[in-house]
Amino acid sequence: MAKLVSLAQGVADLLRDGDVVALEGFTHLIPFAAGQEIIRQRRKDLTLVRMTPDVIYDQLIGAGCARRLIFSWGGNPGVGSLHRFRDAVQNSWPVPLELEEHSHAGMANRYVAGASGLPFAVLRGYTGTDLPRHTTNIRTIACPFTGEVLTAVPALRPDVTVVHAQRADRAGNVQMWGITGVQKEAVLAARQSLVTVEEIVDHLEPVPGQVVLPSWAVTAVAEVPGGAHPSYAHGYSVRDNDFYLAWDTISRDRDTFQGWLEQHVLKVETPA
Amino acid sequence: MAKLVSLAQGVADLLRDGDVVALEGFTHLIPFAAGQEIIRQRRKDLTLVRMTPDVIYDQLIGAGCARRLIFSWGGNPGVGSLHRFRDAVQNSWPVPLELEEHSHAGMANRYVAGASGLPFAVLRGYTGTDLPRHTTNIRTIACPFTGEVLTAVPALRPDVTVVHAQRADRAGNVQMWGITGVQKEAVLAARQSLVTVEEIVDHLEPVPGQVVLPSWAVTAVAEVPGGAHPSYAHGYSVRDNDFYLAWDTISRDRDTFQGWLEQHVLKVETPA
Amino acid sequence: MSEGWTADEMMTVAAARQLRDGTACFVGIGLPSTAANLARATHAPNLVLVYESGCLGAKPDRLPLSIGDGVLADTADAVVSVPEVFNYWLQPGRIGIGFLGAAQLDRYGNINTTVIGKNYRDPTVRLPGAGGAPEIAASCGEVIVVVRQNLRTFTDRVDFVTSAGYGSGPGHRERLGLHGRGPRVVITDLGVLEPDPDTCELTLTCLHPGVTVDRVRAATGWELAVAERLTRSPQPTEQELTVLRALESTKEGVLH
Amino acid sequence: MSEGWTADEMMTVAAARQLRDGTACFVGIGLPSTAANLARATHAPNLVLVYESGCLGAKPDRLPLSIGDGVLADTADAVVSVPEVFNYWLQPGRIGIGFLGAAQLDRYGNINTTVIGKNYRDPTVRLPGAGGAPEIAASCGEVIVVVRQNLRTFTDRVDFVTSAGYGSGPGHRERLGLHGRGPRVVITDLGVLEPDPDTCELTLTCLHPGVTVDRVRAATGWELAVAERLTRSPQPTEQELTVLRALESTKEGVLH
Repeated sequence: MAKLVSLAQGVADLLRDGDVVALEGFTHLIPFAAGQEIIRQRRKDLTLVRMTPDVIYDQLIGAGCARRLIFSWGGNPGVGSLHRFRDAVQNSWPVPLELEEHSHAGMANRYVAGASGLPFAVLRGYTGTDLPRHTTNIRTIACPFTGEVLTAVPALRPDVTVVHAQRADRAGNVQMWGITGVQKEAVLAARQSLVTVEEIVDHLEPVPGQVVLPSWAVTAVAEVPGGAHPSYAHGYSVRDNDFYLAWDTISRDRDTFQGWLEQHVLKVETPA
Repeated sequence: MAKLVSLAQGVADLLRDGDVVALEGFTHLIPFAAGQEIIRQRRKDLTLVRMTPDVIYDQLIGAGCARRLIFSWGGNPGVGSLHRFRDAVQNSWPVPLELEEHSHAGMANRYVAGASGLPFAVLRGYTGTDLPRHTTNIRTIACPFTGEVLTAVPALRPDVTVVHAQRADRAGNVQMWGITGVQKEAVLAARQSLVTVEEIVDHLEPVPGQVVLPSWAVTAVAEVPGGAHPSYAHGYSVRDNDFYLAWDTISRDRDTFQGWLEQHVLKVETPA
Repeated sequence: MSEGWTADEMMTVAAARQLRDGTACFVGIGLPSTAANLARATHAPNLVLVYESGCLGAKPDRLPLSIGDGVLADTADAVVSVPEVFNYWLQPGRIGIGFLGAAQLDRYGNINTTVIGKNYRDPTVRLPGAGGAPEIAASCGEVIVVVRQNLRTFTDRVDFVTSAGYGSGPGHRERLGLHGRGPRVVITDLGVLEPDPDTCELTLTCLHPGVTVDRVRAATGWELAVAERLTRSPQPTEQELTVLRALESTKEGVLH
Repeated sequence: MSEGWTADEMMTVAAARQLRDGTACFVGIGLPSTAANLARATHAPNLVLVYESGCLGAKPDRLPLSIGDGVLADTADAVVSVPEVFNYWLQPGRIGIGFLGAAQLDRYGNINTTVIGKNYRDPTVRLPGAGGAPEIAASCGEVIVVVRQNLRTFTDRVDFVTSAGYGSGPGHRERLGLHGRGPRVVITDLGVLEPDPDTCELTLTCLHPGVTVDRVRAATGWELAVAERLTRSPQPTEQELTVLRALESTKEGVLH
């Protein structure tokens, strides 16, 4: 059964330096507060996994938490580039960042394989692209019935997956809705999971489009209202598009970024 | 976009003798009315596909529509055996019935592969059982990353899948909820699909737990209130458990069955 | 204490007692469902019932006739698709206990629910088949078998292996790469059998009240191994019987 | 007629005109999203917009900044998981048209959105990467590319193939076993290019109003093939411009 914890405690309990960590949320429900708590706790050498390492990973990468990134699209959606990500790849600043690069379909299926307890997934993917040249984690496999050759990718099994959701009940059952992306698969693929939620309620009123993660499939739940900002929680908040635009300026320059990090992340006190 | 049709027209348009046909619905939302329309239209030599060929396929088999059955569990749930199925297998009555037998996990994954446009699916399944001895459609496959040996099953791609749902709108978008089983996969795996619904409405009000099949993924929709009886449609009816029990008596004897078929299926007039 | 009880009641009570609170339990319909719901209503209120229809954490207040009854969806923590229940929940080993019945069972806990008779294509009796059982037997943390004990069922060699127990003996599951530990216990209307830690052979370890070893031997189609220290099941308590009978009375559409 | 319009507006209008009503269209954010919504608001009211965030049949009344904005989920016929949108909807070829942008494009319609520079491990410019594009390019019935035309973008050889066009020429897609037919048309701010039926090479087939062939040649990093019968795009209509500008004005969080 999931334990109810504070955000600081949840991150401290679950994450170790060097861990493989997935923070998921496809544009919607991105666990920004948890990402910033990881920065505050100065975790390092993390292998960060995420389909869209957008602003949340730009922050973690710029703060020097990551050694490696497994991903499929690294940009600021609708705005442009991720400057901290670029600076790490192009200039190894603040530390070198090793990349393992996939397509969305490949990453999604790697989580599916992880959630399914299978060592690999099969898809029609990557064909005719240069992606397979740069990793051994994209291979071919023949159909044992037709002989047709398809693509195989290995399961993702993060040490910890972190996601944000709208609600949990006191038993730790988690409820999310709206665009739910790959969160269920990312949680089920992981050894341990931390879910931050907008609120903890007595009873989870059913909602159309909901995904429910039963308490016994989750390790820890922390109540963090607004924990997805500048992303959003459908029914609770709207996407702060202005922040995404502002991020382009904040992140473009190392000093501006570090000033922002100091003021908006490192100095922030969180309840233990 | 799906066409709105009568049940008789839908079956007449879509089904041909010799087709591979899946009527799905896992205890809930079983398309009984469509099955009986298939009997009335005297379709024959069908390959019937279904995880749980329960009373609905007992009727089709007893009526002589099937040449072959691909399945994973053939019983009357909570009651006992399927007597028409048994009679066909043990005594070739009214015609011989060829079996291809799987487990639920295997069948579900065969539909998933079909819905995914893949020639096969991988699972941990059938291991240590005698099932693989009796079909070439259960094989092994090695993980290209770990070498681990797993099981492969080929995709199911029915010529026609028939399911029952609660509602559709006038554009042919289909909405179902409650236990939705493998219906989405069975519809998406098929070349063509027919969905019978409790009612056609102007607007599909969202419902918790809903599965929506967009109109452009469905071939035809027919309004058939009560079309799942003696199964049920969550929110519209309850399971007629008494009929399932009564079926044990009706189906045990060939003559009683034929009397029932004559009176309750063949003589029934359906609106064209 | 109660006035009396049937052998089936004793079997159901003994099965329910095997379920530890908080465990996730993959439940088939019939005896397993009754036992699991009895456990939930008595010593294991947080037992998580998983039905192959996709209902996770169902909390039915009456006994469903089928695994797809509406009460299961209405009371579940989550209702997922059938592919998902097998792929995301059963296959990775998230379910602690799998509850299985059997038409035939051999000394290594291998189960047949497919055909009676040596010829699969021309069987003496055609049974329903596998359903979810092969993967439940493979992937649940452990398996509990609930089955009435008699010579027809407890057979030296099953006609068809629908679900693997310990195969041909020690090491077999490991060689097959099965992740679950296999049958931990077989509960019958006569007593309880458990696999011998060395030989994997089902061994009588417990007798229900009033049952003798000879009677169990006479109901077993192979030379039955009997534990040195044979225990006796506590009688059903009044509470167990009251709850069980209340549950049975709610069962829908029972054959009268 | 309108007073005037920008090259980007012409490009968007030309892209919108390519979309047949009733088609399912896999839409990325930015120009493709604008064009698809313009088409839906003008000649193609039943265009089905599919976003990789899992929104099937989204009908946004304003332009989203990201592919995961709430308005897409609120107006969709169905919201499915990300694995599902790729596995059940894109991969089997259910989506008629895929809309792609490009940082680099070569004469065979191969697309690069990964790195600029010859060394992948030490790139001159690190771009966002693949996202959904490789499988959109592989599995959609056909692909429409929308991209501004200049020497940086229209390059003789892309530094990295992120999404396959016609590979190295005729027969390449077939040898790879790709199910989709590949890029049917490339819409730029200068005109329209289409693959030659024999050589698969992108050929200028249409000029936007006021653009000369020489200007297009000068913006193309290879010796541009030009169709014998070169057409000219009709100017944006007043309705197209009115609707497009109204849409643009609803765009959230635009850089001002």
